[in-house]
Order: sequence, then structure tokens, then C-alpha cells
Amino acid sequence: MQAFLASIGYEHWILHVLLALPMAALPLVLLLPVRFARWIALTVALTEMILGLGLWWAFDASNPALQFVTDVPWLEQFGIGYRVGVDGLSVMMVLLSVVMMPLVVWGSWKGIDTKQRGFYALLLALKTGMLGVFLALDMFLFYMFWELLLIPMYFTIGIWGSSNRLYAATKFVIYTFVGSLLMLVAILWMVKIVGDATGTYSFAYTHLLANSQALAPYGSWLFVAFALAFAVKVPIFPFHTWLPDAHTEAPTAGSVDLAVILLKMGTYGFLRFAIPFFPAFALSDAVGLTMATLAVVGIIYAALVAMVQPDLKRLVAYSSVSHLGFVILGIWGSTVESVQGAIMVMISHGISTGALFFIIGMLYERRHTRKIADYGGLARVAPLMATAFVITAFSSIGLPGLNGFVGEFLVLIGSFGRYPILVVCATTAVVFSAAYLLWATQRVFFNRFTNPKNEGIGDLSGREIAVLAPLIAAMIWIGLYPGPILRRTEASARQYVEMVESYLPPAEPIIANRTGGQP
Amino acid sequence: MDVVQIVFWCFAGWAILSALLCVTRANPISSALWLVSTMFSLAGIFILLHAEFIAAIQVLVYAGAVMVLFLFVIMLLNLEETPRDWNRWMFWLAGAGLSILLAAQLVALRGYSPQRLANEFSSMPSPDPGLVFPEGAVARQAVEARGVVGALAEPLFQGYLIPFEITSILLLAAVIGAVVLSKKRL
Amino acid sequence: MLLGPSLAVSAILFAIGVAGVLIRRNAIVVFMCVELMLNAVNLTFVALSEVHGMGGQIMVFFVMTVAAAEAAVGLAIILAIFRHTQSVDLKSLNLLKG
Amino acid sequence: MARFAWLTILLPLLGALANGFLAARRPSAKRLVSLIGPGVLLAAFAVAIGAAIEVAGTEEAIRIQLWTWMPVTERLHIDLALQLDRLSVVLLLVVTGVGSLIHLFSIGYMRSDPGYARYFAYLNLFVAFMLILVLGASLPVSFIGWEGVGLCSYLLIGFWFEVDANSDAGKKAFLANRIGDFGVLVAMFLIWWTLGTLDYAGIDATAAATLPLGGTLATVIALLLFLGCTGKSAQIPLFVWLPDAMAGPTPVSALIHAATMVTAGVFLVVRTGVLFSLAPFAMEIVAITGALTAFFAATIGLRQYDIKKVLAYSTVSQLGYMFLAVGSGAWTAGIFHLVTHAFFKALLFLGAGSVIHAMHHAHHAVGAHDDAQDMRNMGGLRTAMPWTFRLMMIATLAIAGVPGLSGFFSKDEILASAFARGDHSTVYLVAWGLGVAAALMTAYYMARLMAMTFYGTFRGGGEVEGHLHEAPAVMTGPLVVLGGLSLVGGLLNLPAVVGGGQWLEHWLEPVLAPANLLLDPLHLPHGTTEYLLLGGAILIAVVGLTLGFRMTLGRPIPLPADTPAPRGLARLLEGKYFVDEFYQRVIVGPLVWFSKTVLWRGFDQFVIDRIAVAGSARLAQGLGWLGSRLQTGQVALYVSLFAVGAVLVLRALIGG
Repeated sequence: MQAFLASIGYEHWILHVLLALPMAALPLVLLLPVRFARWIALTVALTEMILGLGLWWAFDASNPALQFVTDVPWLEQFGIGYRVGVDGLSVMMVLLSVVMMPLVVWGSWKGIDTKQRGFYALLLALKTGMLGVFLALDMFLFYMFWELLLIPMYFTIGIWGSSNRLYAATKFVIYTFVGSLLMLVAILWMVKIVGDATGTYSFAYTHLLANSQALAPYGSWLFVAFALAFAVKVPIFPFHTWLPDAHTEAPTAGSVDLAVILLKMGTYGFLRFAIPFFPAFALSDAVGLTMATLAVVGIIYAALVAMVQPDLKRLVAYSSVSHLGFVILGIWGSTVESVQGAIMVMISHGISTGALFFIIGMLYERRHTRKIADYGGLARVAPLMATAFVITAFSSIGLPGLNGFVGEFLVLIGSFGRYPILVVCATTAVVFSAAYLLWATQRVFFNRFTNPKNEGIGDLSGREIAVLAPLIAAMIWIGLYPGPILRRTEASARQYVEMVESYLPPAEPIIANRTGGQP
Repeated sequence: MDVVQIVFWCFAGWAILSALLCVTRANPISSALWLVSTMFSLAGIFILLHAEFIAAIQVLVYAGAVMVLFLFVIMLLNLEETPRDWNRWMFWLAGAGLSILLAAQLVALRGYSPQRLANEFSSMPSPDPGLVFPEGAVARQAVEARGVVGALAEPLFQGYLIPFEITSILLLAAVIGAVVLSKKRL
Repeated sequence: MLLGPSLAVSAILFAIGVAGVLIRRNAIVVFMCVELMLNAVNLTFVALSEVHGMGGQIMVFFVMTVAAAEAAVGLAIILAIFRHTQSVDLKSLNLLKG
Repeated sequence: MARFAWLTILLPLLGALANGFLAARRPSAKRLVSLIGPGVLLAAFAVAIGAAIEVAGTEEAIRIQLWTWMPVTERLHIDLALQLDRLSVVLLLVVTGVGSLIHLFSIGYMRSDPGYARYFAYLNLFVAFMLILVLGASLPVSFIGWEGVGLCSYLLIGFWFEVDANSDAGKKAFLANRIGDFGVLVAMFLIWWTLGTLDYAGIDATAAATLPLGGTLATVIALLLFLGCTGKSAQIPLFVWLPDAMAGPTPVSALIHAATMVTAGVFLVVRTGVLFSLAPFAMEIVAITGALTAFFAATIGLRQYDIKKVLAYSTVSQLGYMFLAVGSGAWTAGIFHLVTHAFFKALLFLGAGSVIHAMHHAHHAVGAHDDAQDMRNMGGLRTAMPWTFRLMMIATLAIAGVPGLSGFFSKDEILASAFARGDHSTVYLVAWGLGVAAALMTAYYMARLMAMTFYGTFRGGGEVEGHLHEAPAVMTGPLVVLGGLSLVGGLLNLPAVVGGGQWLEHWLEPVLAPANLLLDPLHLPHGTTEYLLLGGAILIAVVGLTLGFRMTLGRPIPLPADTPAPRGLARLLEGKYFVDEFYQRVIVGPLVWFSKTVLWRGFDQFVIDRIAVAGSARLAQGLGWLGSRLQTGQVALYVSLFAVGAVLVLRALIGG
């Protein structure tokens, strides 16, 4: 496979095609009659997937450095260039978003009936933005894609959302925007500092990273700015209130995209930008402890609050906040296991929450309500959907053998050395997540069939099965055989940890001769 | 204090007095007329300052045409006296205070001799201060060289021709504006 | 040399004009005060042109044309307002309130 | 053959998938399902026997590497590997053996149930997960099985999900297990960070060298593991879910809540015996909790009227015995009782199942609606169901500890080892005392159960009695086999005093060697004390049984409708010490209230949404309003502002 890809010079054009294709199809969707909108979006998404999957083989797992790097000067006088590349941290996220694209388009096949052209055009723009964020190696380009995402997301929630959508959409945009403005200031200031120190003013990530020690004196302010922007996106505990609203009001496609990709931009940002640029400050004891505590508080708080949610989507939204708390804990756990675990949680959360949202979307398409109370005993009427929901719920709870467990286990076991008490508290979330998801599953699927309106809902249609089947297959595959994914992210994770380790006091071994224990 | 100074101060006193009265009269007609008298006094001063043509224009155009227009409008609207039509005390106070302040500052300009203006200018990186502020009583030599009207006409139609044309457009626009505004039905 | 004193006179006239505009409520009188301010400026121009060349006087010439145009249009506006509100009292004209 | 041990897992898994597919597509294909379900189990049993024969030959464990599960770093490199050694083979045989018998029984029991295929899919899936747990070579792999069985018990308890009580019971079971799993997870992290490995072999090798004997670390790890076991094996703090788990079909109770899943806790303790033996304090905790659970569960069992509830509390009590055994260092006694208990308790449950089945049919035929599981509606069934009666009587004698039967030997050995361990610390003596009392009560309530069900006259009304008849052959067959095993079970580990070869002791010797090395040897009582103990045990069994029969048959047994409301101690026992209500009011209630009002309404919506978000919006509006106050429409105001500006500019220009 590698040979074939190398023969067609795959690594030269793939990243550009991935970025350009949706944008190229955008005008097509807008101009052609409505009937074709869905089909164009689907074909584009499918081609993106087929091309994108090549990355799985073409990406050389053993070399931690950035690959497929292209560096084309763009706004020369400001030192801005079209710099794109991918490495262990981002390759899996690119693959996840590429794979999710056709599913999202297919998932909202019936759900969206008004203004289809606008919807699919925005969806394509969203796709480019998503891929751009993970591929960009130029701070300006990164920021541009970061902001590019806001507009389509705002309109998707604002126009096709449900009852209280404008409030949710505006809140979402303002929350993210305020955060990212600080980041813009930080980027500009950073470029200036490095420019003064080295003479060349450039936005290139590699350039800034190479002489990031020049940033050390200003490290605290710059890190706080970056951290705020990413914290809002992750979302970390105090900044999370936009997520439940955005999720509840967004249409299925919107909330799936939001859950699967947009939330990961925050954590990816920490891993790629915030910590490597200002390691001294980011990894100091105080910051490390606060971030880890916020993460754990977020995990438990969101799990508890999810338990009492009357609305299904809001419940899953809070569960996302709880899962992403694990990622932040993993990042600050600063061991190879915890960072790998963090990346794994990012991927598996995408899959399981994506599937949950698809199912809730299907329920919403049938009954137009998200209130748990309106449902009851659906397992009798829709057994297939009930099975799918149970499998997804258990993967989201973190049942070993499914994908949720792998990530959570690695994060917890990896971070245990550095924050033992916090990890113990985080593990309690294992119980709470089981509580709220099972309680919801029971009240929706497994209790008395009281509400006559539920009589009419049919079981999963062929299309819906086609959307859910790959996700469930992925859950079981990653749950039992995460090897290939872990191998691909290992090199970069190891490189990141080596960089981090030099700034950290060694995680004090609990028993002196611990390392001798290997048989 | 030679004769010119005395005459100047008479005209100045006259101008200031009539200005004060123009502002304070309740009847708009009287205040308009006091304004005309201010203009005449100013024309006098212009002559002292060797700007005879300007003085003539002042009397002819300004006092003659503009003030007549004012009087005509006042008559048209037959405004009678409006006693106590002063703004609330707050604005009165603000007005008085500000004008005193403004006057104090502008009077301070008195100390400005051409020399001070020149070297202040020269400190700024302008092309050539000499060109901007030629020395001595230039106005008088020009009048002697080219006569009262020529001294003004020559630079007007050579150096400032374009602005001159623009003012014609400006006047045209004003005329059209006035017509449009005042006609009830176009 | 009359530069100093004439500048002083023009300053006083200008100040009186400003005071007039602030104090009076009658639109026409306010207008006249504006004309007075313009005359004060003319005086300054002429005073300086005596020392520095004809530029000043030409400026006076332009100021006059502008004043004339402004008077014409201003009065037309006042006429239109008068026809509308039967009064020229500036206090009543506050449609553009915030 | 041992190399194919993974077949034992794959077969039930395939069975589960096939049945699942059938359940989704053609639920009515009952014949095919009843072929696949038990068939797959029997095949797995055959493979298990093959593997057992091969393992008998070697001392060390056979490790079967399937694939690398989590290749993260050199230190954390978890393989999905199975470990087949003497201990896991015993469990393997019990699970597959008893499992297939129960599958056969279920064919008859569940025949009329519409969810037939779905039931067998879940049952097969359960056996597959249980075998992963038993055969797992490392803690995480066993953890897959550990949580998998929790999942299947959730699905099976809540099988008839139409009834809210059942799905509630299922959820409660899973949450209780999950709380236990929290303990196992944290224990795993501690083990990995201290010993650097999670494989059982690795733990056995490095634990003694790394963890100081009796140190806090070893104790904490052991106690956390025990927390997991209490969750899974329903010991004192987390036993509340087992009685409610009776909401599931009876064969499920037999398989999961008697023979296999609940014993997983005991298996884990024995499997990580080294860690426990490094923490004597933890061993004491295990022993005393086991004894306390045995005692309290037995007391509750005295006053229950639902036949399955009595058996459920009896299971909790017997599990308490197993933990007492393991707590006092007698690993073999624990496993021995586990095996024998699997036989007679499964038999009791299946017997109860056939009774309930018969009662259902009778009620159905007549259209009566009394509770088919309430013993007060039964009575005198020995004539209508002779086979079930005889076999259940064997099991009752076995569990009561009548000499000669399997129960006597296993229970006696536990009490003996607890007594022997007594000279180390008095805790064990107290535990022994509780154990003896529990034994007495066990005999009593089993006798009471038999008396109320089979003796006396049928209290359920004449025409119902006419329809009562023995369960079909497919149900009584497994009963007979289990009856035989209960009879013969004792031979597995005949104590020396009776001339037995203690076969199981030697069989498990290689596996338990590392743990036993650390423990100071257990010198069992011999000579006069031993005979005294034996005599005492026999006396207890006999007294308990006679008392049970005499007391229940003596007084007339009221029907459920007119049973007087219990008072005093009886109310306490019948109400199960109100543990459930206590948990609800003290833990669950406040937690839900706290998260709803304080966290969600209070903090999330009020503090963040109202104050932070809406607050900043109002701030912006306020500033805007302030600005608008300036536009008063007064020309004079604008000019004065203009003038102020002019003055300032001039001031700057000239002043300088």
C-alpha cells in the first residue's frame, strides 16, 4: 500500500486536496438546484474519506517529526506562509474527521428539509475549517481556520436548531470568540518577541517553537491567553456552559460535528501550541495542579449534573464535558501512557458521543422531542435501536472491551504517578457515568411502554443502520485492538513527553526500586 | 501712538461694541443691523491693513448681499421680539466661560510676531520657510506694483485658479439647495 | 504694524460670536453669530496677509463665498423648519435625540 | 488441547452473536436457538475437559497469547493473553459444566417466553465474559470479563424490562458492581505504579520482593481489591443488589447469582493471593466481613417468604463463608466451598425454578393472580413434584452440612481453618463464632423453606392444585445431575481425618505456592479438638434441620393476604434491616438533590449563566445606554462640546 501511495506522490498533494475539495464543492452546492445539494455533499465527503484513509498507511508511524510538510510563502512581508503538515498528534484527528464526514452528511439526510443548499454548503465549509485547524503549521493559518469554524457553526445552530437556538448560537460564538481574541493578541505578541530576538518575523510554528526560550519571560501571560482560548473550546470546568446549550439546540449534524471534532481542537491546541511554546510556565507545579484539579472537578461535576438532566442531548453534552476532563488530566499527567491515553480518549469520545448523538437525532426525527420523560419502553418497539444505544452507552461508560475504556484506563494509569489523589477522584466518575447513562437508557428504552405516541416510531431504517454500523464496529475494534492507533501516535507522544520531562521534577516513584520490578 | 493706531482702535472699539450689541439684542432686526455695523467697522480696519479691495468686497458682498438676505428672511418670518430667549442658565454659563477662555487664548496670540511664527515654522521640516513667510510688508509692495485689484487678481487667477473654480461649483450647489429647500412642491 | 492688535480684536470678536451661538435660542441670531465668527476670521486673514502676502486676502475671498453659500442654504433650512414648526426656537428642534 | 482454551470463549461468543441475530431477525426460531445455546456450551465444556486433562500433566501455567491489547510503552504493554493453570481450570470446569446444565434447564423454563432467542444470546454472552474473567492472564484482561459479566447481569436481571422493578434491579446491580470496579481500577493503578506489571505471573514474582510485608501499600491494594470483590460477590456494604437481582428469570439467578458471577470475587482474591498474604490486616478485614455477611444474611433469610429471596440471602451467606475461608488463609477451602456451593445452590435455584414454573402454569391455567414465588401459596408439593422434592431435599441436606454430603466437608474445613487461624488473632475466633451461628441458621431456614414448600397441605386453593405437575424431563434432567454432584462433591477434598487424600489441596498446590510461602503455616486442629469440632458441626446441622421442620409445620402458615404485620425483630428482619432505604435516604437521595439543586440549578445555571454570561451582556448594554444620554438633540450642547474641544486643542498648541 505504501508503495502504491508513494508512487502517486501521495504525500505531496493529499493535504491540499483535503483542504481544497470541500471549498471547491461549496459554490457547486450553492448554485445547483436543491435536489443535488445532498448528493454533492455526500460525494465530496466520500471522496475525502477515500483519499484521507490513505493517510493511515502513508503516515510513517516511527518518525515523530512533522510529515507531509509544505511551506509556501503567502503574505511574505508579514512572514505568513501556507504551512501545512501532520504528525502523530494530529494524524488520528484528521482521519477521524475525514471518516466522520460521510456519516454526518448521511446522518442528516432526512433531518434537514429546509434550505438544504445553505446547510450542506455550511457543512462543507465546516469540514475545511476542521481539517485546517489540525493541519495548519502556521499560527496565522491556524487562527484563520480556528475562526472560520465559528461562522458555519453559528448558522447551523442558528437556522436549523430547535426552539431556543439563537440564544445558544450567540452564546457559543461569543464564548469562543472572546477566548480566541486573546489568542490572536498572544500570537501577534509572540511573533514580535521572537522576531525581535531572532530578526525574522515569521508565523511559522517550527520557527516559533525552535526559539521558544525567548518567550520564557512573557510565558505566563501568553500561556494564559492561549489557555483561555483552548479552555473555552475544550471546555474546561468553569467555561463549559455554552456546550449544553449549543448541543441541545444544534441539529444532529451540527452536534455530531461539534462533539466529534470541534471539542478536540481545544485539547489539540494545548498539546500542540500552549504547552510546547511555554513549557516552563505551563508545567510548573501551580499551573499543573490547577489544570488537573479543574479537569477532575469538571469530570465529577459534569457527571453529577448529567445525572439530573431531563433532556437527552443535554445529558450527552455534559457527558462530553466529563470525558474531555479526562483528556486534560491525561495531558498534564505528562507520561507517555497518559498522553497516549488523552489522544485515545479524544478519538473514542468522538466515536461514542457521535453515535449517541446520531441515535438521539434519529429519535428526534421520529418524535420531535428530546425530553426523556416523553419516551419509555422503546425496546419493545425499536429493538435494534435499543441494542445500538446500549452498546454506545456502554462504550461511553467505559466498559472494557469497548473503546471508551482504553483511553480512560491509559489516562488514569498514566497520570496516577503525578496526581494520585486526583486520579482516585476521577475514577469515581466511572460510577457516576454508569449512573447517568444507565438511568437514561432505562427511562428511554427499558421501562413500561406508557406513551401511545411512541407506538408509531419504526425501528432503524437501512440508512440509519449504515450510519451506526461503522461506528459500533469501530468501537469494538478500538476496544479490543487499539494497537495500530497507539503505534501511530506513540512517536510524537514520546517526543512530547521527552520535551515536557525536562521541565518537570521526576514523578517520584512510590517504591524506591519500582523500576526493578519488570520481570 | 501715531494716528494710524488711534484710528485703528476707534474702528476696533466700534466693532467690538456693535458685536456685543448684535449678540445681546432681543429683536432680530436690531441685532442684524448691529452686525452690519460690525461689518462696516471691519471694512475700515481692512483699509488700514492695506486690503482695500477686500474692504470694498466686504461692504458690497457681505454687508450688502448676505445681510440683506438675513433681513429679508427675518422680515419674511416676521419674527417679533423674543424676550428672554436665552438658553437655560447651564448653557449661558458654559457660553460665557468658554468665550472668555477662548478670548484669553487668542489674545495671547498678540505676542506672535512674524519672526516667531517664521522660526517656529522653520523648526518643522517644511520645504522652505522663506517661501512660506517672505519678510516685510509684502501687501503694500504688491499693491504698489500692480494696483489694488491687480495685487489680488494676479495670485487669484494664477496660483489659486482651481479653488476659484471650485467655489463656483459650491455656489451653484448652494443655490440649488436653497431652491429645493424652500419650494413647497417641486 | 497692526498685526498684534488686529489679532486681538479678531480674538474678541470670535469669542463674542461663540458666546452668541451658545446663548441665543433664536436660529437666525445664532446664524448671525456664525457670520460674526467668520468675519473675525477674515480679520485675522487680512491682518496676516498684510505681512505675508496676498494668500491671506485670497482666503478671505473664499471665506466670503463659503459664507454666502452657507447663509443661503442655512436660511432656506430655517425657512423650511419655520414652515413646519411655526417657530425658530432651537430648543424645540430635538428630533435627532439619542 | 490447552492451546485451544480460547475456543471456550469463542464458542459462547459466536453462540451469543448467532442468537442475537436470530433474536433481531427471526425471534420465533426457537428450535434453532435451543440447539445453538446449550450446544455451544456443551462444546465449550468438552474443550474445557480436554484442557483440564492437559493441565493436570504440568505444574506451571500455560499462557496463550492472543494479541497485544495495549502496546503503549515497554512498561505498560498489556497483552490479551489467557492463563490456563490449575486454579482457572477448576473455575473453567465449574462455569462450563454448571453453565451447560443451566442452559438445558432454560430450554424448558423459558419455552413460552417471546424473548427466547434474546435470553440465550445474553446467557451465552455471559458465559463468554465469565470465561474471559477466569482465564485472563492479567488484571486488565480479567477486568474485561469482570465488567462484561456485570453488563450481562444488568441485561439479564432486567430481561423482562416491561416491569419497572426489573430494570431498576438491573441498574442497581450494575451500579453496585461499578462501585466495586472503582476499587479494582485504583488497585490496578497502584499495582502498576509499584510493581510495574499487571500480569498475575509478574505480580506473584515481584510482589514479595517489592512490597514490604504488612506495609500500608500492600494493605491498601488488598483492601481496594476486596472492595471490588464486595461489589461483585455481594458482601456487606454492597450486597443490596443480589436479593433484588432475583427479578431476573430463575435460571439466570442459578447461573449468575449462585454458581458463577458472584464467586468471581473469591476467585480474584485467590488469584491475587500474594497481595493479600502480604497484608495480614487486610486478611482479617476479609475474614470478619465474610463472617458478618454470613451471619446477617442468614438472619434475614429466616423471615423471607419469597422462595428466591430466601435462596438469595442464603447465597450471600455462603459467599460470606467463602470469604471467611480465604480471609483466614485457607485458599483451598474457599475454592472447595465455591465448587460445592455451585452444585447445591444451582440445584436449589433450579428446583425453585421448576416449582415456580409449575405454579405459573397452574395459576395460568386457572387464571389466578397470586404470587407464584410466595411460599405461603405453596405447600404439600412433594406429591405433585416428587423428583424436584427429592433432589431439593438432597441439596438442603448438603447445604445444612449433614455429614457425608459435599456441604459438610467444605463448610467444616472453613470453620476449622478459621478456628485454627484463631490463635493468631482473636478476630478469627469471633469470625468462627459467627460462622457457627450462621451454619445453625442456614440449616433452620433451609428446613423452613422445604417445609413450607413441600410439606403440609397445598394452601393455594383446590383447582390450582389439580394443575400442578412435575417439570418436564429437560428441566429435571439437569436437577438429577446436580443432585449427584452435590452428593459426590465432598470427595473432591476429603479431609485427612476421614482418610481422604485432600485431592483439591494438592491440585491447587502449585498455583497457591507463592501466597502460602508468605503466610505462616495453618496448623489445623487435630486430635480431640478436631473431633469436637466435627461433632459440633454435625450436631448443629441436625438441630437446625429438626428445629426448622418442627417450628414451621407446628404452626399454621397464613396466606399472604392475612399475614399479620410483623413487629419488633421480625419487622427488622423482614425489612432486610432497611439497608436499601438507608442507602437511598443517606447517599442516593442527597446526591441527586445536591447535583440537581446545588450543582445544576445553582452553580451552572445561576452562577455561570446568570452572573457571568448574562451579567457581561447587561454590562455592555449599560455602557451603551450611558453613551446615548449624550445625544440630547440640543444644538447648544453639541456646540459647547465643540468649543471645549477647540479650547483644549488651542491650549495644547499655544500653551507649549
